[in-house]
Amino acid sequence: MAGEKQGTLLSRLTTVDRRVIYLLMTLVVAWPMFKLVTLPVLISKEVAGFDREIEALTAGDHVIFAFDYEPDVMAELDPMSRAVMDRLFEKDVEVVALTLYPGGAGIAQPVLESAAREHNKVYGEDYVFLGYNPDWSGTMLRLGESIKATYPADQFGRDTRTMPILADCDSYKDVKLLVSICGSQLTEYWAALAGGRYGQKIVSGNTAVQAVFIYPFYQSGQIKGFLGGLKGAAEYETAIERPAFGVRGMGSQTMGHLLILLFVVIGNLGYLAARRAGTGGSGGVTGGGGRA
Amino acid sequence: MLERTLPILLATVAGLFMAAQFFIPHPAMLRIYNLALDWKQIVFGCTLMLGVVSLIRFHWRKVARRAPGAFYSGVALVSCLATIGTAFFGIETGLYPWLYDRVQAPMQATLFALLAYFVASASYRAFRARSVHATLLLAAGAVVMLGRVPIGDLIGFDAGGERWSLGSLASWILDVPSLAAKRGILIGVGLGMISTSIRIILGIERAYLGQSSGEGQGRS
Amino acid sequence: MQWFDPAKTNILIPTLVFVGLVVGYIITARRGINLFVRHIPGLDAIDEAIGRATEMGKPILYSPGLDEMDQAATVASMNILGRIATKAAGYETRITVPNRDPIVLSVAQEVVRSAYQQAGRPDLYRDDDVFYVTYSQFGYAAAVAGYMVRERPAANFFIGHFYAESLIMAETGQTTGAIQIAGTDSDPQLPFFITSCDYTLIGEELYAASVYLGREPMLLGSLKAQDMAKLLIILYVLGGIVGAFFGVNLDFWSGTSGAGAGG
Amino acid sequence: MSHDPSVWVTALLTLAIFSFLWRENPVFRFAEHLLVGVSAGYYVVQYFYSGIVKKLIVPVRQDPGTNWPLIFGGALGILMFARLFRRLSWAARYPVAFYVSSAAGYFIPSVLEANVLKQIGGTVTAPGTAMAAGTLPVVSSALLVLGVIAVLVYFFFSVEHRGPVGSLSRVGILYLMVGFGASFGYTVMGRITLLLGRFQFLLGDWLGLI
Repeated sequence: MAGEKQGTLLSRLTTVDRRVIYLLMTLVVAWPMFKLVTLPVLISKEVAGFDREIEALTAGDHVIFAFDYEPDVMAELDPMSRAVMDRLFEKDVEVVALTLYPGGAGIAQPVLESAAREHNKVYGEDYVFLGYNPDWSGTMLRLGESIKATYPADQFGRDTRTMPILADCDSYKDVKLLVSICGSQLTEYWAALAGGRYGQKIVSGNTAVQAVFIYPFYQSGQIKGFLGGLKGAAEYETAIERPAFGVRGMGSQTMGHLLILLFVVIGNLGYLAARRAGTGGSGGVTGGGGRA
Repeated sequence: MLERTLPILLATVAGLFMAAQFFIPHPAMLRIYNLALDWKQIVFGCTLMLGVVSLIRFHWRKVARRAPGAFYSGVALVSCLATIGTAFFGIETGLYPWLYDRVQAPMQATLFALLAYFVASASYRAFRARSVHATLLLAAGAVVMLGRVPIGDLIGFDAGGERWSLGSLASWILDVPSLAAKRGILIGVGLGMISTSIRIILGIERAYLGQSSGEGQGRS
Repeated sequence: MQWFDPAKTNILIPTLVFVGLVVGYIITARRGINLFVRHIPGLDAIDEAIGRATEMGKPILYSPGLDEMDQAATVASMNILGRIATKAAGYETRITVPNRDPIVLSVAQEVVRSAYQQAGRPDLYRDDDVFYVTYSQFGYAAAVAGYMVRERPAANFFIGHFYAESLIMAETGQTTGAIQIAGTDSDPQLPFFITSCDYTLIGEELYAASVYLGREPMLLGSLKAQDMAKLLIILYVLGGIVGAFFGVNLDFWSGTSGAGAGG
Repeated sequence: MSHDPSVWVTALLTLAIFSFLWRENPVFRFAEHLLVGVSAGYYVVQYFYSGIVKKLIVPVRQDPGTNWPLIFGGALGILMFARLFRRLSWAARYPVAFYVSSAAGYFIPSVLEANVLKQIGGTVTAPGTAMAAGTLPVVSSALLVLGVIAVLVYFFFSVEHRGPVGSLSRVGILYLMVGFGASFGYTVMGRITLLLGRFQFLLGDWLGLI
């Protein structure tokens, strides 16, 4: 009897309506946003590597800052862009910003303008926004030969040949570091085309989905450091002692993860109970290999 | 001749030149290489525009033929032409950037925020430890999920001067087994991409020359 | 030395080796010489799923993914669709194929029609079983999920390149109790398919299954060349480690070309 | 509660997209098609402005003497539009052949270096560098090398997976599953952050509750 009741209880649990799950998800993720609970954030070695490369820059060095993402992953990558841009301007590094996505222009402008206002930087001297250029692989290679030929004009049509910031900087040879904040595989191609072919040193900030593929590039030294997902942003914000959206988001992030794990556990308990009670659910297909 | 063999010949010449140029730092080759890259960016700009033009034509046909969903195609058509119109008043300030900041960006971000809900309901109703493999996957996923948030570092103990926690276990998973698996996949993908490139240059791979409808792709 | 950059020798030689492998194996395959490709367990799972759908007298759903015809995963998907449609026609089981791309739609219709002819049942083929849904990523997933709940197919196949919305289809299929087989090279979607489907062809396995079925010389030759390259890589890695013990430094050969090493 | 009409426009459109959670409905479909239209319009302007104006018109006008050859690139680009007319669509094969094959050309050496050679280099040197760091790193580096080899064997199709090759392949699939587990964990993390971002807007900028 007990097995029977336990079976029905759990099987009833797994047939709960989708919208109840959505409501639970909303409440659990939103709740921590109301009460600021900041948890200590330990810094991993890949973020320390990223921080080391940024701190090694000195005033007057040139950096290429690539906004390689679109609004769909803005929530994950904007915190990184803002933190790194702040730090670069604070160190009086000259920022050559660009994007390889058509939607990247609308993302880069607010980040650049708010950081420039805060550190009163002059457009054309301290920073420039070259904007979008079609054909990302061709752009990565062309920048190795001449930045001004790749971008005859900046995002707003101003002639790049007369810009002071680009007077002494026209290819990867003159660029100390390339920062790719990216939501796709473009970081890997920066490492292949700019890093491998032209020897450009690269660090990157990646969405969590993409970060898993950056570990091999970090271990082999092709990428000198990277930030992975919102946790990476939180770690970097902690490293430069400027907690912002990354650190504040950790509470909700934690609750969200716990809820998902709870769902997986309950879902599987229901599944096991149903299987033991012989209702079987969808029949499994036996055998090894990629069998799941 | 003009329709079939000449494009393939152009492909072979362009491909062989670019592959050879990597190894030959001759200034004459470099000038052609730079020009080819500039041409390529202009051509790619046109290809991307073609994608949008065929999208507009696709919706125009649905409206013209009163096909089902014609109203929604009309919405897409009108908003597309209106956005293009606003660009004539400047793309740095005004309505054009406003449409991006206030309409496109938030909706695109929300469309993908939906995925958090789909993952939640799938975690509850679909992700089953149906085999040893799926169980291993879910276990590793759980450790990484807990390890990559601050509480992951709290759950653990200190021994031999080191911190042994869910956080350090998650980092180890990402640094060793996951890295080895993704490296194996990277090598396989790399070899596959190179052999496809070789077939394109030799003119025996022609699928790309066929019709591509230019509908564009989704986000992974 | 303007005609060759010596620092890149360590890339030139592996490039020439691999080009030689690819060209060599494609020529061999074109001459019809039988090149061995191992058995792909995934194909047995596909046959079992078709058998199960036939027992239950329910239709089969086959989604060829969201990419266009020039993508490798979509080409592989068409090969596998051909085999599934031939088997389904033999068992007189209905197969429905929702599409997101108009070009893939026309190819899929052609593949299914010739599969029915091959099985000797041209009369069973219905053009509107292979239909166009929408170009919208989420619209497609929602429409396919709706079809699953209404028609309750006994077997769902997700074979091709998928994006973030594949979760909606795999979850709905799982809740309707259908047996599900997935095959994709899109890495972000593989974890979700593995945990919500009964069998998953992972990345290159999908291409190998297509080559195993289609035996198309160009793809068969490439697959064999890539296999040989993997063998060389494994031997090189083992040799490199053993060599490192005895102080043999292989750094020059492992791609740290002059330009790339510093940076 | 914000009084800025722009914030209200964004908030309503955000809720229209979230309505998909209840079920697929006309409001969602309207918002989705509005998004498709606005983004198509926004993108085509960026493509034209950066592909034609900045890469063709500006450089030719800046320095016609040296940049005139770019005009041939423009001509090749115009050929792409031949694809809109069924009879002429063969002409579009020239620009497509040019940009696909030239990319294939420069990808071969660079992808070989970055995806294959450097990855092998990192694997071969791992045990050496781990030697100095103590026992756990040495064990880890051995597991790393074993993993790379086992995964390559799993994707090896020229030999039946029986005997030693079979067992190595079964080790490979275990590594792959841990790798997919890590992807699963990180993907969930990413999705939740995206939701967090929308709540930040709705609860903060719009309703002013946080």
